[in-house]
This record gives sequence, C-alpha cells and structure tokens, in this order.
Amino acid sequence: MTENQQNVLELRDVAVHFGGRGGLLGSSGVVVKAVNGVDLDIRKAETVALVGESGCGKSTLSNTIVGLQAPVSGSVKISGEEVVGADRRKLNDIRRKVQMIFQDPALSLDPRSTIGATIGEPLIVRGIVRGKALKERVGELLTQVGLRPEHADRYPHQFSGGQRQRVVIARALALEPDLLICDEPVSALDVSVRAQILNLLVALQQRMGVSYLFVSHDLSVVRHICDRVVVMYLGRFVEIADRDTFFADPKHPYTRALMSAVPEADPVVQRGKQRFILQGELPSPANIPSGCAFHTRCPLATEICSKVRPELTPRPDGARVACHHA
Amino acid sequence: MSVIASAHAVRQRLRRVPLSVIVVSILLSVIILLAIFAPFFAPADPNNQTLLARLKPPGFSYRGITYWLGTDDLGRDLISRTLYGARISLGVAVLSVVVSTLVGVSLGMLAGWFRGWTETIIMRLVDIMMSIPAILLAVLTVAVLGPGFLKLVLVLGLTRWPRYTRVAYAQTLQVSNLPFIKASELAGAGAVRILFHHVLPNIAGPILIVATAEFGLMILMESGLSFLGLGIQPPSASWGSIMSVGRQYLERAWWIVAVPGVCLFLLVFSVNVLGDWLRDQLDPRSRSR
Amino acid sequence: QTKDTLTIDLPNDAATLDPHLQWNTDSYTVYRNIFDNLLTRDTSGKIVPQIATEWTYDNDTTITFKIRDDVTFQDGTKLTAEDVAFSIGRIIDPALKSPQLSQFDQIATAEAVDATTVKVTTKSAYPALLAQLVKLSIVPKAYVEKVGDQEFNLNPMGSGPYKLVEWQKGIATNLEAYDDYWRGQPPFEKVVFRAVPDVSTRIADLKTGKADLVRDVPPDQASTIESDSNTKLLSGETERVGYLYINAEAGPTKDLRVRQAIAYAIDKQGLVDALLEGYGKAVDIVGAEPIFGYTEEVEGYPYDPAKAAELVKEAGAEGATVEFLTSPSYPRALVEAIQQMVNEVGLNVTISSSDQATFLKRRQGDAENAGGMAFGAWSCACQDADGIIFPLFRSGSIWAKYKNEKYDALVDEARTILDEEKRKELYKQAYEILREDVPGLGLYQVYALYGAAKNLQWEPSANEAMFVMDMSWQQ
Amino acid sequence: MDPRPLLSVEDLTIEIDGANVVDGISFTVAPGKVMALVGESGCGKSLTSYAMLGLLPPAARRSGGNIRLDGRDLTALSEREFRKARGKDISIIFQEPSASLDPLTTVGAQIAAAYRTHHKVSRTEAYAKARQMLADVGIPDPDRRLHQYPFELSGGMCQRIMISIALICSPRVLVADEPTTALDVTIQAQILDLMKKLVADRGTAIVIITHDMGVVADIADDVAVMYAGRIAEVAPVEALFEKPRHPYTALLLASVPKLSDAPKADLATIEGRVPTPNEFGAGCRFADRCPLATEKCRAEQPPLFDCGGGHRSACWHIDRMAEIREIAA
Amino acid sequence: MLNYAVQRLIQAIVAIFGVLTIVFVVMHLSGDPTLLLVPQDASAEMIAELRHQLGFDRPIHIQYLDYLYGLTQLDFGISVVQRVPALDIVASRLPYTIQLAAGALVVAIGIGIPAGIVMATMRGSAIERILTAIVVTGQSVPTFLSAILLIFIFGVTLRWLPTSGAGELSAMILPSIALGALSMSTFARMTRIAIIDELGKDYVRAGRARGLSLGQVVFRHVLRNASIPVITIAALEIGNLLAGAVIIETVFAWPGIGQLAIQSIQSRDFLVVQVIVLLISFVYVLTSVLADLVYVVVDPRIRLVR
Ligand SMILES: Nc1ncnc2c1ncn2[C@@H]1O[C@H](COP(=O)(O)OP(=O)(O)OP(=O)(O)O)[C@@H](O)[C@H]1O
Ligand SMILES: Nc1ncnc2c1ncn2[C@@H]1O[C@H](COP(=O)(O)OP(=O)(O)OP(=O)(O)O)[C@@H](O)[C@H]1O
Ligand SMILES: [Mg+2]
Ligand SMILES: [Mg+2]
Repeated sequence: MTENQQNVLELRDVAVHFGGRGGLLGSSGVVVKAVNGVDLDIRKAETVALVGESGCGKSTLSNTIVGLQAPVSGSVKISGEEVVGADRRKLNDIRRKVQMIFQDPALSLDPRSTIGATIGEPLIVRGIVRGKALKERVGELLTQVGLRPEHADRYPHQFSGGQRQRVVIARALALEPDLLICDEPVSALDVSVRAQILNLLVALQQRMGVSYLFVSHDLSVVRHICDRVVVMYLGRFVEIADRDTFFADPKHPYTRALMSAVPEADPVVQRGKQRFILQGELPSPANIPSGCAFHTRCPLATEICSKVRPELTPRPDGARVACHHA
Repeated sequence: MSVIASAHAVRQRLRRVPLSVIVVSILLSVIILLAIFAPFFAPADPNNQTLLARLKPPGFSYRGITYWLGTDDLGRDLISRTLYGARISLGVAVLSVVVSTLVGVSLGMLAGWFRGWTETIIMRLVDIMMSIPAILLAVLTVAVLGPGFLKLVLVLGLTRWPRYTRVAYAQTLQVSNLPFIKASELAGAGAVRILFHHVLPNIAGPILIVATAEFGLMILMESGLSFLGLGIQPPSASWGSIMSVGRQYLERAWWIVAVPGVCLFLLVFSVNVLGDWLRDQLDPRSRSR
Repeated sequence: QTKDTLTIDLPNDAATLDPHLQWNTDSYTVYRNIFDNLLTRDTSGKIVPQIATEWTYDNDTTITFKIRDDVTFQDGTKLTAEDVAFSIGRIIDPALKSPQLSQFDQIATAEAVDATTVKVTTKSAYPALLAQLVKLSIVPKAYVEKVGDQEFNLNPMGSGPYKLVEWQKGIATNLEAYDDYWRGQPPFEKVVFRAVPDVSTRIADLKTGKADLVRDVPPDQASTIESDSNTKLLSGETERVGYLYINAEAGPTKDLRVRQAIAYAIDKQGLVDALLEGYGKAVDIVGAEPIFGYTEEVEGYPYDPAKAAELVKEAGAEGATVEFLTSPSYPRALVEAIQQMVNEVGLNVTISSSDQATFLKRRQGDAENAGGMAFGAWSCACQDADGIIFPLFRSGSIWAKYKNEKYDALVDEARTILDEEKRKELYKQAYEILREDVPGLGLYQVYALYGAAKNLQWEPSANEAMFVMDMSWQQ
Repeated sequence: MDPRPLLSVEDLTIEIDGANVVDGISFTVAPGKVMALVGESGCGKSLTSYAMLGLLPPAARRSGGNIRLDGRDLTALSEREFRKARGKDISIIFQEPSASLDPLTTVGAQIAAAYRTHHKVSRTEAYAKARQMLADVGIPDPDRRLHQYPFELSGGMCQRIMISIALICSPRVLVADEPTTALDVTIQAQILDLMKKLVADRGTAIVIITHDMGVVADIADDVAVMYAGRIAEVAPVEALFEKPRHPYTALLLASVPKLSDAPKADLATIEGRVPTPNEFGAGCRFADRCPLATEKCRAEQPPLFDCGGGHRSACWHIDRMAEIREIAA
Repeated sequence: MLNYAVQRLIQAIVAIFGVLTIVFVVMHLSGDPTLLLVPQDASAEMIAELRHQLGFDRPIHIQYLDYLYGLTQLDFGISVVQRVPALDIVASRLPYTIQLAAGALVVAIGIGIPAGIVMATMRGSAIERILTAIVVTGQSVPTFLSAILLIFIFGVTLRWLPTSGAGELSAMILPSIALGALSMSTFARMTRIAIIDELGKDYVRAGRARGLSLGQVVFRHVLRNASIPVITIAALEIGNLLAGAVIIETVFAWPGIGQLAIQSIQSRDFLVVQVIVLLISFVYVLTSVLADLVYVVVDPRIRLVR
C-alpha cells in the first residue's frame, strides 16, 4: 500500500441498467437498475473482495469492468485507460490487462475445444505467438497452474472441476493481465478442491503481482484471501473496509447480518454465535426501495431511512459505511 | 493408465449402444455403399429398355437375362434402377440438407449473434418463408429454374432453410450467453472466430437432429415433385419417380412400387432410429456425469 | 336397374361454361351438352346439320345458313337467326378477349337476314370455315345481354339437351335433362361431370360404380378395365395423331440427315404394340385417317437403325446432344422409349421435362431454344389436314421450326380454295415435302380409350366429343 | 446411539453399470435428530437419498442391504406399498427448489394435492391444511401465496413450499438433499432455522445431505462422512469437528479457511482426486490420496471401527491421527 | 397486451407483404398464362394481342403496383382462366380444405399424441417398437402412394369407403388418414421428445417422492408441461395441412385449396395463386397468434410481451 502505486482499476460513478431503453417495439419498459453509481479503486497486487446477496449486481459490475457490458454512465479505467466507449480495437488492447474467471468451470470452457486450444486462443487471435512457441507457452501456463503440458490435448470433460478451474485460470493468465476479475471462482467447487484453487490464486499473486477483484459470498474465503472488502446491496456499495477492520468490527447492519448468516465450520463457535437472521428477501432491483435500499429488512430502520439515502461516509478506523445508524 | 481407461470407456460406451442402433447403422451403411457402388452391384444398365419384357414379375428371364426383382413399364431391370435411384434419392436428400443447413445455420447464427436489425430481418424472412407451403414454393421455383438434379437440390435447399435457421438462432442465443463464449470474447476473438470455433460446434447437435428429420422429408419432397412431373429428369430415376410410375401398375405390377418402397422405408427408418438415438445421446441428462 | 343419373369422371372441371371463352377439352366436353352448335359431325366425321339445316355458298366469301325454327332455349324462348349472328359476332369481338378468337378471325361479319337465315362473310375464301363452325355454340342473345358476360359464364343457358343445375366450380357440374329438347327426350334424367385428376382414381371410381364413364384411360390400364366384370373398355379411333417434332432450324437436327436418321431410328410399330398395347395405329404422315387430306400414298420411313446410324455418321453428328422437350402432359414412357431408340443410332438425347406453360414457352419460342425434339398428340377437332400441318409446319406459325417456300405455298393455297379434289392433291404434295424434309414425323393414330359401366351404350367419335345425347343405358 | 433408531440404513449397496457406486453404507437416525451426510461431489450421497425413497434412476440398482423405517424394511415393499410410504412416512426435498415444483400449477394446488395423495379429504379441507402449513413454514400472507405460481416466488420461498409439501402428511423422516446449496447465505440461515424448529416441534428425524461443513456444524447432531461410495467416519458432530478419526475428514476440515489461519497462508489440500467407480480398488478408497497409506490400506478394505462415544471410523490407522493433524496444520 | 397486439400486427403485415412479393415475382418469372389459354393453332400475333389485352406485356413492376393498388381497394382481381373473381374461386374451395385439414388434424393429433405419450413412457417395450414402426411408416411412404393404396384397399377391394370426391362424410376418412399420416408422425415424435425431456426434470422425481405413481405424475404434471413444444408444431402443421395437401387432394379428387393451388400454378392463374398464398400466410399468422394465446393459457410464466 505504498503511495505511488498506480491503481489498476478505477471505477467512477458506474451505473448499469437493463431494459427500458427500447424504442417503438421495445420490451416491457421495466428498468432493472443492476448497478447504481459505484466508485472503487484497486491497487496493484491488491485483492478486493466484493460480497453481497445473489442479484445485487456483482456479476454485472464484473462484466462492466471487462467491457462485456456497457454502463449507462460513469467511467471504468484499467491501468489508466478508459474502457467505456472504447472501440473494438482499443477494447481488445485494454483487455490484455484485465481478464475474468467465471463461477462455473464446467461452463467456462468450450466442451468442443481441447484445453490447449482454449488456453492458446488469446495468444493466437492477438497474433502474439504461433506454432511451436505457442505450444511451449501453453505448456508453461499449464505448469504454472499445476497441470502438465501434455494435458493440452485433452478435452474439458476429461478433467475434474478443480482442474478445469485451473485451466480457466491459465487462460486468464495467458495475456499476463494486471487485474483478474474472479466472479465466484470457487463456489461451484468441492471443499477440498476449493483450497487448492485458493492456494493457487494466492501463489500467483505473490509471484506475478496481479490484482484481484474477488466476488464471493463465502465470508470465510473472503477473509482468507482478500485485503479489502466491499459489500454491495441492490447495486450500491454499503460498506468498504480493510479486512481486519471489517471482520473485527462490521458496521453496516447488512454486513452484520451477512456475517452471522454464514455458518462457521465449527459447531462450538457456530452454536454459540449470536444470531442475527434477516427477515424477508432481497427486493427486486427493478423496484428499489426509496431511501436506504436496506430499510425494508433492517432491524435498525427508522423513518429517515426510508426517505434519505445514506452516502458512504468514512469512519475513524478507515472503513466507509453507508448507514444512518451504524 | 489413461490409455487403458479410455479404451475401457470406449468399450463401455459401445456396450451401451442398443442393438437396434447397430443394426440400423449397418443397414444404412449398406444402402449408402450400394448407392455409391451402384455400377458394381447393378446387374444391368438401369436405362436399358426391352419393350418386350415390360412389367414382368420378379424372376422373369428374357434372352438370357434374369430380372430378379422384375421390370418396369419399359422393360428395365428394377434392381438396377433401384440401385441407381438410390444415388439420386440419397444425393438429392444429402445435398439439399447440406444446402439448407449451410444457408439456414449461417443465417441463424448471424441473427442470434448480432441481434438487432440483422435479427429482425432474418427472422422475419424466416416467417415469410415458413408461411409459404414448401411444396408450392418448390413447384414455383422449379417452374422458374427448370428441372434437373442440381436445380432440384437448390430448390429443396432454398425452401427448407428456415427450419434450420430457427433452431440455429435459438441455440445461438442460448450458447452465446455461456461464460466460455464470453471468455473467448475477452480473449479477443472476433465474431467469425467465435461463431465458427465455439458456437457452431456447440449447436451442431440440435441441428444434426433437425437434419436427420429433414433428410427423410427431402426424399419424400423429391418424390412428390416427381409425381407432379417436376422431379428428376428421365431416364434417370429416383425412388420417388420409380414409385410414382409404379403406382399406376399397382394391380398389374406391384413390384415396381414395392422394391423402392421397401428401400425407402428402411432408409427413413434407419435415419429416424439413428436420429432419435443421437438426440438421446446429446441430451445431457441421459449422459452420465 | 338403370339409374337416372349418369356420372362422368373427367380429369378436370370445366374452366368456364361460357362456350365462347375456353376451348380446352374438359370445358367443351361439359358445355357442348348445354349448347347446340351450328353444325356438327356424324360418327363418320362428316359435317352435318344441327342448328343450321342447310347452307349454300353465295360466292367464295359468303355463305348463307338456313336455321331450324323449332329450337327453343332452356328458358323457353325461341332460337332465331338473331342468336346465331350474335354468337358469331360475340366470339369475334375483341372486347370478349376470347382465346378462341383466332379460330374465327377469318369471319368478317355475320348477319341475320330473317328469322331463319344467317349470312356469314369471310375475309377471303376460307375452306375451313365449316369445320371451324362445328365448334361454335349458339348462345341466347337476349339472355346474355341481360345478365352480362360474367354472370353468363356462371349461369349459362343454351338450347342443348341438358341444362345447368349447379356448377360446383372445380368439383363437379350437375346437369338436368331439358325435356323440350328439339331432338327428343335426353337419355338420362341427370348428368354429373366430376373432376378427378388422377387416372388411377378415375378407374377406381369406375370399378366401384361411383362413375359410369371415365375419360383418358391410358392403354396400360385397359386390361384392368376389361377384366373387371362391371366395366368395359370403349375405344375409338380418333383424328388425333401422335407425332414427333424435329427442329429443322437449330441444333444438330438442322442437318437433314440427322432428321432422317431419327425417322429411321423409330420403331413405330414397336411403340404401338408395346406401349400402346395395340390401341393405336402406326401412320406414315402427320395425320390420321379421319382427316380430310389423309393419304396413304406417301411412303413412310421404315424402321432401319443401321441406315439411321449411317446417316448420323455421315452428318458427323455422332454423340451430338439433342434436347427432347416434354411436359407431364405427355406420356412419359413413350418419350423415354423414343429417347432410347434415337440414342441407339448414335445421338445423345436428353429429356427436359418442365411444366406445360414452360414447355409451350420454349416449344413455341424461337428455334434456338425450342429443343431438338418433342412429342405431341395433335387434333384440330376439325378433321382437316389444314388444321394440323398448317399450324405445325407453315413457316411463321408458332409451332413451326421449319421453312420451305414450296411447302408454304402448297398449304397456303390449300386453305383458300374450296375444290376438294384439288385440295387433296395439294396436301398430298405437301406431305411428300414433309416426308423429305422431316420437320416432324407422324407416329401413330391415337385411339381414345374410355372406361364405362358395363351397361352403358355409347360409341366414341373420331373428334373425341362426348355428347351425352348419344349415350344410353343398354336395355 | 439411541437404542431404537427410527431410520436405519444397513449395508446399502447401489450398483451402476456393474460398479458399486454406493458400497455397503450403514447409519441410523433417531427421532428428532439430524443426521448429516457429507462428502465430495459424486461420492454417492444423492443416490443414497434416492434409495431411501425407492426412487433410484433406471440406470442404478440396489444390489444389497436394506433400509428400515421404525423396524419396517422399506426395501421389501412392493412399489404400490412404497408409494403409500412416500410422503407419508418418509419425505424428501431437493437442492433446486424451483425445479422441483411443477411450474404450471399453483403452489397451493401442489401442496393440497400432496395432502390428498394420502388423505381422503375435500379440496377445501386440503387447501385449509395447505394454508396452515404455509403459515407453519413462516411464509407471510399465505392466502395470497397459495394462488401464486412457483416462478412468482423466490428460491427461498420455493424451498419453504417444498418443505411444506414434504411435511404436510407429517412424515417421520425427512431427507434433505442439499436443501440450501442453491440459496443465498441469508436465506440459508432462515431455512436451517426453520428445519431446526421443525425437528424440535414435530420430532421429525432429518437426514441432511450437504458438502458445506458450516451447515453441518450448524444443524447436525450426528455426521456421516462419505468418501467414494463408502462411509469414512460417523460421529456426533462435536466429536467429529474436534477430533476427526479419519484422515479424509481431518484433511477436509483443514482445507476450510478458519479464523485462526493467517491470511493468504497455504490451506491444507488433498492431492489427487476422487476415484471413479471403475477405478475402485480392493483396499481403502482413500489410500491413493492418504498421507498415512500403507500396503495394507491398498490391499484391504478397512471396516468401520468403533472408537467409542458413537464415533466410528473406517481407517486402519486410527492411532496415527496425530500425524494427520500435524500435516493439516 | 396492446404492445403485443401492435407488434403482432406489424409482423403479420410484414410477413404477408413479403410472401405476396416473393410469390408475385417468382410467378411472373415463370411466364404468363397466355400460351395456355389460346387454341393450339393461334398465330403469334393473336397471342401477342391476347397478352396485351390481359395486360401481361407490361413491365413487372407496373403489374405489381397495379396489383397492390387493387389490393388496397380490396380487389383481388379476376381469374384470367376462369373469368370469375379470384377471391370467389378460393372461397368456394375453402370449406373443403377446412374439412380435410380438420380431419387430418384429428388423425394426426388423435393418433400422434397418444402414440408419443406411450412411446415416451414405455421406452424399450414391444409396444414402443410397434408404434415406432407405425410412425416411421407414416414418414416414409410418399403420399401419392399411400393415397392410392388406401383407395385400392378400402375403396375398390373392400368397398367400405368412397374412392373419391367430397360429398358424404365417409369420403373424408381416407384423405384425412393419408394427409394426417405425416403430421401424425411429426406429432408422435415431438410428443415423445417433449415428454422424455420433461420426465428428466426434478419435479417428476419430486412428484413421485410424495407418493404419486409415474402415470399419475405424467397425467397431472408432465403432459401439461410437454404441451408447449407440441403446440408450436401444431401451429406450424395447420398451415402445412392447408396447402400441403396438393397431392392428396389431387389423388382423392378433393376440391380443396391444395389442388386449386397446383392447378392455378400450372395454368399460371396468377391472381388465384396470390389469393391462396395470401390466405395461407394469413392462416399462418393467425395460428401463431393462437398458439401464443394458448401458451399464455397453458403456461402462467409466459406473458404477451414479445
Ligand atoms: N442481461 C440482463 N438483462 C436484464 N436484467 C439483468 C441482466 N443481467 C442481470 N440482470 C439483473 O440484474 C441484477 C443483478 O444481476 P447480477 O448477475 O449482477 O447479480 P449477482 O450479484 O452477480 O448475483 P449472483 O450472486 O446470483 O451471481 C439481477 O436482478 C439480474 O436479474
Ligand atoms: N442416473 C445415473 N446414471 C449413471 N450414473 C449415475 C446416475 N446418477 C448418479 N450416477 C453416478 O453415481 C455416482 C454418485 O452420484 P450421486 O448423485 O449420488 O453423487 P452426490 O454425492 O450426490 O454428488 P453431488 O454432491 O454432486 O450431488 C456418481 O459417480 C454419478 O456419476
Ligand atoms: Mg453473479
Ligand atoms: Mg447430489
């Protein structure tokens, strides 16, 4: 966290909406506000975790960062270069610096391509290496993620889930990106395999200095791997804090609920825990409650919460929280 | 170990192939081989007429030639005609399926990938084509293009493509949302590469199923056109044209329809059984793991 | 056990029942039972009176008809010379857009002199006039003028033996006897003409008694009709001739030797025996016996494949591709058989089968694109050589892909004189030229085959007309 | 253990294509208790649950063992009799709640139909019962919900509906095959609480299948750890977490990140992968991956040794567990 | 809902207009009817004269605009062959076509769907094999052959049913079977596939888990879910049955649209063909709207938005 480090990612007031803008024959007219004005910086070799319930906009934000989804407003800069509004050529250049790992390794690999072809694809289409060199590079990448070069000729179905996720990581690393967006990279994996992948991600960061935006809802994983935590609720950030601060002293009521809901893998701790179970469910992002979006489920909610939307405000310990009552 | 394991897997998979599928595949191969090597198997020139030996029953001999499956209304050997007819029927069916697949799938993928205007135009065109009955369109087009093998293929191909477009379109929509396609995009692959390297192989299954269903239909369409006198040009014959001649002689010479009829049944049967099996294979639920 | 309804299966329904519009076989088969004609032919083919009782040539271009005075239309009004003159005038009026106009365009005027006399003038001497007038139906002037052309087509009314009860377009036409018919009580109470396009279905209808008479039975099917105890086969020699057109103006057949080779190559008798099962008679000229101008003096080409092959070789046309145009309307087997026969003498005949409209477009278009050969079965329903060889071979006619000035002169003359002996001689000479030049080759006289219920009595005529008036149940 | 278990699975063996995918597993559940079945993907947990309901897929066959419910051998029942038992004596809920409901029928109709399958009552009575059930599983505004379709409800809501359907005939055993895997953590907490409450109120015995050690720690009384179709270890939950007696369990627990771990430190992992059924050898199926493995492990299949206190483990080297804890740490 | 109606209307207009244009162009490229109308001995001038009178010598775009103008006046033109308004000709055939299509649909659905259900639920049984053979037969016998076989067996030999025509109800049976056979196969296959698809879904297992038998699950839940793909083909098949019956109608002398269509094409009776094509594409649009509405009834998830 030295001062002069450049940010690999800068998000400024990013908003992503779905639907609504259709013309004459447009769709239903309902606007889904998946992401609503978020700001975030990620430094080099930093891991930032993004947590939140299903449907709160985590994947949408991830897709926006890599340029798979256009925001309606705001700016996304990767290593200083603007993604929003970039043309195809430019976007392709920028994408060398940011890659993505998806949740389900089974769906992230083309079942009809050998993994060698899959890993080599970014190198081929960008004309970086060819022929024998390509083969070597693919072998290298496979070794890097703990597979063997001779695996290059196999098809995804010949691998286990954990191995497939390694292949996905190898492909993401092929272009030596500065930033890896990991959209729930381990939640589809078995417990024992999960550990392997987490170890791998940590090792790669230490070796290559790559930064991660790590999307997850498993707080124990988050605590293990990240430097900073961002909590998202209905398209907005409600709490941003360094890991230690975050886990020692969660401030937003939603964060606290989340923490108490995640079961600890220890019956003594788990059963002794003070439970704080949220009632109700996540409102639809097509119909976000007024004021603080969390007020419908918040045990601390008062009148002001339904009227005024709280801004992210810094706290003495460095955390920033969006709550009237925290 | 991996070699052993894969050999084992192959054996396992083969063991799971039902007997009917094996029988049917052999049957199909035999029909295809007979068609390809018709000149070797055919006992006589399929176009050689012997007017004095017309409409003779199976086993009839005339001037030292035995017509094992009888003769048609011009005294031509029915086995030979059926064998050569197989070439035409299969040829028309295969080629027209290929043509309609090429056209239909390309358009379907384009519509599904680019969406927007491309999608609107292509899919409305599909609607339009689908609402003109295929046989009428075929008759009209034959009238314009004229008859002949290649034109027939073209006509059938150009009237049937919308079916493939629909499937390819729906499948492309589905596949293009999968993470591996997004990953390719992130890798920097262009539309053409993604469509041909990633989308096409992954939508091939459902398209193959449509193609097997269409295959039999193409043979029927060709015979329908033959019946209307717009099919293959005489003296060449397809199974359809042999049957459409033979139907006049149901009472006098049943064998003329029976021989190609049985062949057609076996062919369509085989293709259907294979198609259904293929479908079940491609269904992820029926695959273990 | 005789029924009072006669059911006839035709390949198609009448396209129009207005007799002045259509001249296709199915239409006139139906409407000629509703209307009377000015003249008609007897079974031997001779032109005999019908509405006209007698006629005299005032000069080469004027002819006067005497009209019967005992004929009434089906609404009871009397048929007069007015109606006859109106009928002629109507068909030659361009406003009607009658496709038949060309058959009558030699007529200049027709006028009623008095109630029973009509005078017709032609533009020039026109020997075929009477033959053409056989095709003219007499329509009621008052009625047509009252209801208009369109309504008249839907609800026609004439003076014939049957009147229209119901026309289910495209399905069936139901007729009912006109009891006051001048030639006597019609033989059946009701007559139904059904449209049954498929010949196998027509035969099935006949066998099950759904139909009493069916038309267009192919020779191949004759035996199944004969062998059935409920049905019988009626066959009639017709004026129709099966012929082969050979393009004398383009392609390999432009060479006379090639055309002659084709003539030598074809085994007409073989075709008649095998494919027509004997229902036909080989001919040497493009014309059949019942026509005026038919001659046996012109020698035909014998079947001589060796000679044919030699001619092909001489012409250097071995393996030359000759396109054989055809359409589903022509017998496929015959076409294929001819193809093989011609191929055997060294030519390479390819069949191009397209639908009738396209076939006509090519066959009648310019010579370059009109194919090398085509089969045809020609009848002018006028029993006159003029109706055959003039349109087929006279240069300038749409069918002709042949030009011979001498020939043109002969047929031109023959159609403008009335002297029968002289005309016969001219046609004989014309046929000699055709034999020499082979722009076409007569193959056989067509026999019309009908399937009929066992107890139906009827004698088919040479012009293939189906007058219900001539039919009856056998007692 | 409880002298009179409500449900006992004895030596259950399930065969697919000639391989014993589930191989002689046994466990018991007492009334009002929660038994957790844990293990990696593909180890045979779901097959076991299907077998308990007599609903094995066509490819699978129970080739040995039996399942007793209150002493009655379910495997001996005819299909007809088994049908009567399903839903009434033993029920099941699945991982994907929304896929387990007929999308075209209102949830009320589905719950009522479930009741009417086993009780001869009028439609109105069944609906009343359904309404009551919805209230029991904590669905607000049950009257409105009764007339909604599954797609109108969230995943957590659907799972509650599934639980209503499973419990409406008051079965004595509820099998839950990964009931919360598809749900959000906040919703998962709600559902787990609901299940705990049901156990307490109705005395239903629950077999919960999961691979989430946190869920196990939260809800289970006893745990059976499965590995490659066999039971590796069975124990009361505290005992298992505190002192695992099988190397696999120990390593599994060690691979879950814990509070005590240093951040970004290496987690314990288990090298290799689970063997597929056709790779099963004669010995311990974990032998290939086990740091303690010896010749004996590879050659001979260990029985379930009783370690006292209801703790049983299928390992030849129970005495060397300290080594494992060393490795895991 | 309104949005849906507007969309459908625009789509329908586009589709029908497109069909009209395509058919118009193709028809006119294939020649005009003059040659077929004139007597065989007509001279070239006479033909040209008649062509001029009928207006076929005008440039195609003029004819097209002329035709479109007529349409805007709801004037579908007068058949040049029959000299009767084209609309009347088609209208007079419509009842027969509807009868036959309905008959065929009864055969297709009445046999096809139960057969598909049985084939899906009794996989591997002897009954399934027999049904498969029947279904394949339906798919592999050309209609011109099956039609004449039916006529020979049931008409000529057994004398049970009329051989042709459209008079009595019994005359409908054979053509309905002949026409329905192919659709029957399609329905059977689609139903089988749809049901097998559904049988693999979790709710089937869930249904059995609460004590229903497989049969009960199929009848209570699976059929309804499987009906959606079947409705889709049903909509497509209706359009096909209307004009797909060309050969059947010809063989059975059934005076429907199919027979009329082929005859009109062959005689280049343009205006009649246009009316037929217009009618069929209209029916096509109508059935697909109908199908949409049925989806909404069957499946509460589907809303009329697109
Ligand atoms: N293409 C789209 N069109 C319309 N709405 C969308 C689209 N993609 C996502 N949404 C909606 O946007 C909201 C945010 O979705 P997103 O996938 O970003 O959530 P998430 O936080 O990643 O959830 P999960 O944890 O389930 O992956 C959801 O309500 C979703 O339904
Ligand atoms: N229908 C089937 N046909 C063939 N094999 C099957 C079938 N169902 C399950 N299997 C195999 O049986 C084994 C056990 O499967 P099961 O579904 O019980 O695993 P699981 O423990 O429930 O896994 P998960 O945690 O992924 O749900 C697996 O190897 C699986 O491939
Ligand atoms: Mg997501
Ligand atoms: Mg499972």
